[in-house]
Formats: sequence, structure tokens, C-alpha cells
Amino acid sequence: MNDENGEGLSPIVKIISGMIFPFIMIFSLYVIMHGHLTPGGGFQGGAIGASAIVMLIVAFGARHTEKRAGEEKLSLFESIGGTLFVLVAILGFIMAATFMSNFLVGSAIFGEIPPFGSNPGILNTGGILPILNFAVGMKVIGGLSAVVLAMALVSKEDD
Amino acid sequence: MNVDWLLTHSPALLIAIPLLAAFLTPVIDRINKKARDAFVIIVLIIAEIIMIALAWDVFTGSAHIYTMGASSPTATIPAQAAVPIRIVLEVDGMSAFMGLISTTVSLAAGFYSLAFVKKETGQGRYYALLLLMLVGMLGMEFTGDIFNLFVFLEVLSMASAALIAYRFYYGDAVEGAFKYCVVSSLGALMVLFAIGLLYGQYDLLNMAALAKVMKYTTLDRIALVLLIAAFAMKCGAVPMHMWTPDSYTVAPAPITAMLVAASQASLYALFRICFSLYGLTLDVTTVGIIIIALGLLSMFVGVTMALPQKDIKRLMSYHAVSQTGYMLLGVGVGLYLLGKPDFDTYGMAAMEGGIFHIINHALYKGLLFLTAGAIFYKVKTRNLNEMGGLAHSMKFTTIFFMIGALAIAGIPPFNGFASKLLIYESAYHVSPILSIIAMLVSIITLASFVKVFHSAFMGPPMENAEEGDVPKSMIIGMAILTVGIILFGLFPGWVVSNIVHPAAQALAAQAGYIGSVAGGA
Amino acid sequence: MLETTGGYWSPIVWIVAFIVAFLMAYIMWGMGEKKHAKGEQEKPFLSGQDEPSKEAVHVRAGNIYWGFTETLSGYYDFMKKIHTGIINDYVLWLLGMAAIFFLAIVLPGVIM
Amino acid sequence: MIYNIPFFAVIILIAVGMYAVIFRRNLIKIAIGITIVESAVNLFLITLGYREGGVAPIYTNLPANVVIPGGMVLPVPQALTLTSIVIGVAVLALMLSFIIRIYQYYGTLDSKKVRRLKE
Repeated sequence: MNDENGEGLSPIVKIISGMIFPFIMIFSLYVIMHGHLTPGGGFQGGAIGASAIVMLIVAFGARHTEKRAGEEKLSLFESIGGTLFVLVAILGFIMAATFMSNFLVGSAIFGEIPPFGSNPGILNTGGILPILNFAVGMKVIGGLSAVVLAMALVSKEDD
Repeated sequence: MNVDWLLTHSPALLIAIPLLAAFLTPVIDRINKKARDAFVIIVLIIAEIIMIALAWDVFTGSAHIYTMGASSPTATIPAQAAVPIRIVLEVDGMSAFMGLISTTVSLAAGFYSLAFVKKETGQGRYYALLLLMLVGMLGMEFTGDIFNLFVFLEVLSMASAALIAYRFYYGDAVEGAFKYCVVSSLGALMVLFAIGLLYGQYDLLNMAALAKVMKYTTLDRIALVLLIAAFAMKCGAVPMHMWTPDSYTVAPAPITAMLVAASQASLYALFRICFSLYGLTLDVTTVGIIIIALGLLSMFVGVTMALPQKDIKRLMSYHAVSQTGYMLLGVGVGLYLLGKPDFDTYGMAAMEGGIFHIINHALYKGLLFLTAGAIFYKVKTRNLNEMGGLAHSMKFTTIFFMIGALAIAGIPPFNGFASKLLIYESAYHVSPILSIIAMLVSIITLASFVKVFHSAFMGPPMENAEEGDVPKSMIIGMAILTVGIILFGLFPGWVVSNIVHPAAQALAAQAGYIGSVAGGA
Repeated sequence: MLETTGGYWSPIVWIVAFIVAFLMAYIMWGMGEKKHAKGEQEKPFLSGQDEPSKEAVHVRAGNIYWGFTETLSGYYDFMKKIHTGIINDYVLWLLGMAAIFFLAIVLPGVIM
Repeated sequence: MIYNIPFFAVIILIAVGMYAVIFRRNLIKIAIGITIVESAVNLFLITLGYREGGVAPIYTNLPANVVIPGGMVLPVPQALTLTSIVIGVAVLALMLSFIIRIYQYYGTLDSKKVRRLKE
């Protein structure tokens, strides 16, 4: 069952979860990027991404995961997400009138104004919303997986 | 970047800058520890300066309105809608007053923390959470949107709970944090349920717009019950105060000082709900009596429980409960008299007393908790039985403690006396019993601080005590609050007419609150 | 100068009065006997016993208000009983108070 | 009448959650109780915005020739619920980490024994 490190599940689980991991991450990114068009968004996509990392923790064990994607790194990722969110919000002061103004409307980046009526979902819309979704997604991936990793490491301290 | 621009955007900046700093602090922490300390202090000083400028503008002019994401900060009602739907920040006299308290206490706690937590691990997160607490407090005090109130309440609760458990290796710190976490999350869920009730009836989340259409139906009454119970619990009113001593005792001293300001933010929310959201539609006599009763119970039970305590911070925590009673009494008398002919004289004086007491309490109780932390820093125990003779080595701390203790007991000429005088006189008009109990509580307060002073500072010096006083940054933190106490004690007339009266006026005048956001009342 | 409904409170006047009173007391004190120089005071007379050391007579915190708590022991026993320290009870107090507020605020509206 | 059933579910869930918080002595069960109460409040918010026959509010604009009999459900309570869920995750994570630490230091999860701080 256990490998030489004394933790983690069987090799079958390890290999399969290693194979699935990038696909879950891509799905997470998809949910985050379509947050302004479909149900979902930063938190939901981030939770999916964090669940991928949690899967690694379950399959490979907390100590192994700590070596590859340590709690420090995940927290840094989280901080960058949070900083990006507030910075975009603060840019609203400078580029437009108020805090959190949607200053990107009409510009080339996510600035397209969708046509009247039903449409298949145009990705290049929403102004600052996709960027905020992305920031929230980063924050949730980092934060949620760091929480689970920390808990797993702390409960390992006993044995 | 001129002054007008800064003042216009200051409500949002005051929330955005500490929030950005909270996210940046862990990053800077990885680069350089000294830079992180400097960064946190600079951010706190900037917040203090902006807050003073904003408060001055609000006290001398009118309330500041800030609409997030609108085409202009004062465009509260969008072109296509009839009611405010965006997130609105509304900084009137009371909000600015509370904001001043929060930023000042945070600044003192920030300076104090530099030395106090120097030997701990995870300081990057400590400062990040400290800044998040500031964000939560300022957000609760500035927001004009009832759902945002809930969000910032939770931000504040979670940051506080994590910080209470900061020294988790003591074991009981985690216990205190868990208790705090359970009761505050249940309280917040009560608030959320009440928000749901209000939203279901009126389709509104903006407090001013809600107040405009408030009918005080049965559902509104249920929402009021839930809101009063939750916020009274969060500000530590007896008999829902049990979490207060538990969590205040085990938190690091600067965080305890912050927690005092945090529970006052909940007190603010309670007053804001009663005065601005419901106003005269509610049954002021019943609700006023409830708040007065909570105040009396808090004062009496808090102080009598404080007297036999052996743990210095637990003793002070019970005093925090007791002093909250004074604020509830003062403002409760104001609410009781609201709309009655006596309001302009006695009611206003009572509210001024209660609100003045909020800032006094934040200053001296913050100072006392910081001195308790200084004692703990030196002798590594909180048990009063094991202390003695600290005045021989800790001269500054002794002086600070004496000033704080005299102020909390209401000894002239310190600031506690002025606010208590206002409360005594106006509460006497409602019922002499109220004043008598308030004075009795004041006497027992003095008695229990005499006990602390005697057992910690007097007597022969301890054998194993280190020489010298605490580090400089801790003294700076305490000095900031001491200067506040002395200034407020020497010029109470100026403070009341220029700072406290606008705040009380902002609470009492509901029409002004509604008019500035939702258009004519 | 703080105007209250019943009068006024001015810390400056209070401090001036305090200083005046202090000076008067100091002058009166200075008019007393100057027989004893510092260091020549006699030791207190304790029925012929030696004076115990300062360490031995320092009253510790737990004993200072023993009389007060002993007199009110009924009240304090009750208070100790309700301050259980159990988280379930804290929540029960919160709900109980909410129920009392409910009776006081909602019920009158329903009855009328 | 059938659309009032969620409100009864809300009441039952709150009762169940509160029962767990007040009468269960295991700290983890207390945390579960709080989560149940939170789900109840979330359900309450979602139910407030529900419309019979309504569709999900994700159109930018409704086309002129399309008529939806029930209109759209109200999106604001959904946004509120989402925020509340996010907060709930943070609360739950924090409480569980406290419980892990309490178990390490006290060696028990019984709330009647986790009372070093009292009186």
C-alpha cells in the first residue's frame, strides 16, 4: 500500500491522479475564465483547482506535496491574487471616476459590448470582471489548498 | 493628487489601502522582515492621517457619500433605477468618529506589536490579519449597505479569531478562539437571516433606502430581535458576555486592544440599526428599556465579576464588559427619550455621554491591556498572585497604568470623568436608580484597580524580574493612547462640541441619514 | 469647559484648585515638628516582636478583597455557577436572550 | 402552498443545527451544527429569490421575440448566498483547525472538558 516514504496511496492511484491533475486544472481555468458568462466564476473555479491539489495531497501524502507545492508557495500565490484584485479596484480611481469602476468597457481588453439579444457567450466582454474573477480564482486556489495542506501537516505531527 | 481628490475618495481609500497592504504584507515578509515592519507602520500612519482629514471634513461639513463603481462618487441612484443598488459607503459624524477610534487603536497596537511579537513565528500573517481587522472595523463603520455590514462583520470576526489563537502553543488560546469563533459565526448567521427577512419584504439592501420605507411589520420586528441579539452579543453585553473574558485573556495584548475597538464596531452597528435603520418607527420605549437593562446588567455583573479575578487580563476583560454597560446605558437613555420632548436636553446629553465614553474607553482600556501585556512580557505570567514590586523596574509602564486606572475609574481630571458625568446627570433624569448603580460600579472599578496596582506594582521587587523597562516601540504604543487620554481629559468641552456632538447628532437625525443617500425623506 | 445639563465641568479649574489645595497642605505639613531627620526614625513597636520583612507582609492579590467576596458569597456562588466555560451554554444564553427580546418586541405587535 | 415548503425546511434545518450546537458535546459536531444552520440560512436566501417557472438570470438582454412565462429568478439573493457560502468555507476551515489544535493540547473533544477558561 505505502511506498518507501510511508505515506500516500498505491501507485495506481498516484499515476492516475497525476494524469488527471492537468485536466482538472484546465477545467478550473475554464470555469474561472467564463465566470462573467456562465454560472461559476472565481470562487467556483478556484475551488475546483484547489480540489485538484487536495487530490494530490490525498494520493501522494501531505509531506510529498509540501515539497512540490509548499504552503509558503501557495500562500504567496494567494497573496498575489489578493493584491491583483485590490490593484484592479484601485485602478478604478485613476482610470475612471470611482473605486471599482469598470474602466475597461470599450477598450480592447475584455471591452467588447455584447450585442442585444441572446448570444453564444462572447468571451471578450465584461470589462474588469474577468480580471477580478481571475484574481479571486488565484486567491481561492492558493488559500483553500494551503488550508487543507496545513491541516494535513498538523494532523501528521501526532504520529 | 490634490487634497480634494483625496477627501472625495478617502472612504474607499481607507478600506482599499489596508486591504492591499494586508495582501502585500506576506509577500514583503518573504523579502525582508525589517521592510515589512516599516511597511505596516507606514500604512497604519497613512490610514490615521487620511482618517483625521476625512473626520475633520465630516465634522465641519456634511456626510461623505461614496458609491462604488459609479460614474461619480455621489451618484447613489443609477439612471435606470429608482433605489440605490450599488454598494454605498456613507461616512457621517458617527462613522467618522468610530473610524478615528479604530485607526488610532490600530496604530498603537501596530507600534506595540513590533516588539511584542518579535520572537514569534509567522509574523507576516500576524500583520496581515491585523490590517484585515482594521479593514473589517472601518468597513463596518463606513458601509451604508446592510449586506456589506454582514460581510465586514465576518471579515472582522475571522481575522480576530485567527489572531486570538496566534500563540496557539498555550493551548487555552485556541480554546478562547474557538469559543469566539462559534458564538460570532452564529451571531453573524442571525444577522444574515435578518437581512434576508428585510430583503424579502422591501427588495432593498441599502440602509438609508430601507429606513425610508420601513413599516415596522411583524417580520421587521423579528429582524430587529435577531439584529439586537447578535450585535449585543458581539459587543459583550451581559448575559451574552461569557466569550469576552475568554478571548480577551488569551489574545496577545495588542490584539486585545484591537478587540476592544472591534467590539465597539459592533456597538456602533447596534446603534446604527436602532437609530438609523428603524428610527422612530420602532417602539422606542421598549427597545430603549431593553438596551438600558442590558447596560445596567453589564455594568454591575461585569464589575463584580472583575473584583475577585486573579488573572490580570481576565480582570480587565470583565471591566471591558462593565464599561460597555455605560455606553449602552447612555445611548439607551437617548433611545428611550427619542421623539419625546426631553430629547433635546437630557436625551442628547445622555447620547453625548455614551458616545464620548466609547472613545474614552477605547483609549484607556486599550492602554490598560497594553500595560498588562508589558507586564506579561516582563514576568511571563498573568497571575496577580505571582507578581509584585514591578514599579521598581518598570517606571514608564507604572505611570501609564496609573493614568489608565484613574481614567477608567472616573477620577478627575482624566477623560473617564467627563463622560461618566454626562451619563450620571442625564440618566438621573430618567430614573435616579440608574445613576446610583452607575456610580456604585465606578467605585468598585476603582477598588479593583487599586487591587491590581497594589499586587502588581507595589511591594518588594520580584526576585527573578529582569531589570529595565519594556522595549521602546511598546512604550511608543502606550504613549500614543496616553496622550489621547490626557488631551481628552483636559479639553472635554472642545471634544464634546466638535467631535462627539456631530456624532450624536448624526445618530439622532435619521432624516439626514436617509436624505443623503436616498434623496428627500 | 464642558457644559452639562446641570452645570459645567472644567478640568483646568479643577487642576488649579488641586494645586492650591496641595500647596496649602504642603505648607501646613512643613509647619510641623522637624525633630526627626531622615534615617533616624525609630522602628515600629510590635509588642516587642521583630518587624517582619516586607516580603512576609505583602498581601497577595487573591486575599485583598476576601471580606467583600465572603460577604457576598451567595451572589458569587451563583455567578460562578452560570460562568461555566462550556461553549454550549454560551450559545444557550444567546438564544435565551433572543427569546426574551422576541417576547418583549414581537409579541406586543402580534397581540395588538 | 408547495412553494412554502422550502421555508419549513429552513425552520427544520435551523432547529436541527441549533440542537447540535446546544446539546452535542463533541466539538466537531458543534462545527457541523453551525454548518447546518448556515445551509439553512442560505436556503432561506435562495428561496426568497425564487420565481415559479423562472429561468436562470444569465442573459445579457432578453431577445424581443422570446417570452419566458415566469421571467427570471432574482439574481441578488444568489449573489448574497454565494458570498455567504464563501464566508462559510472560511469559518469552517478556521473552526476545524482550532479543533485539531484543541485535540492536540487537551487530548479530548468533549466541550465539558475544554473549559480551562471559566468563571
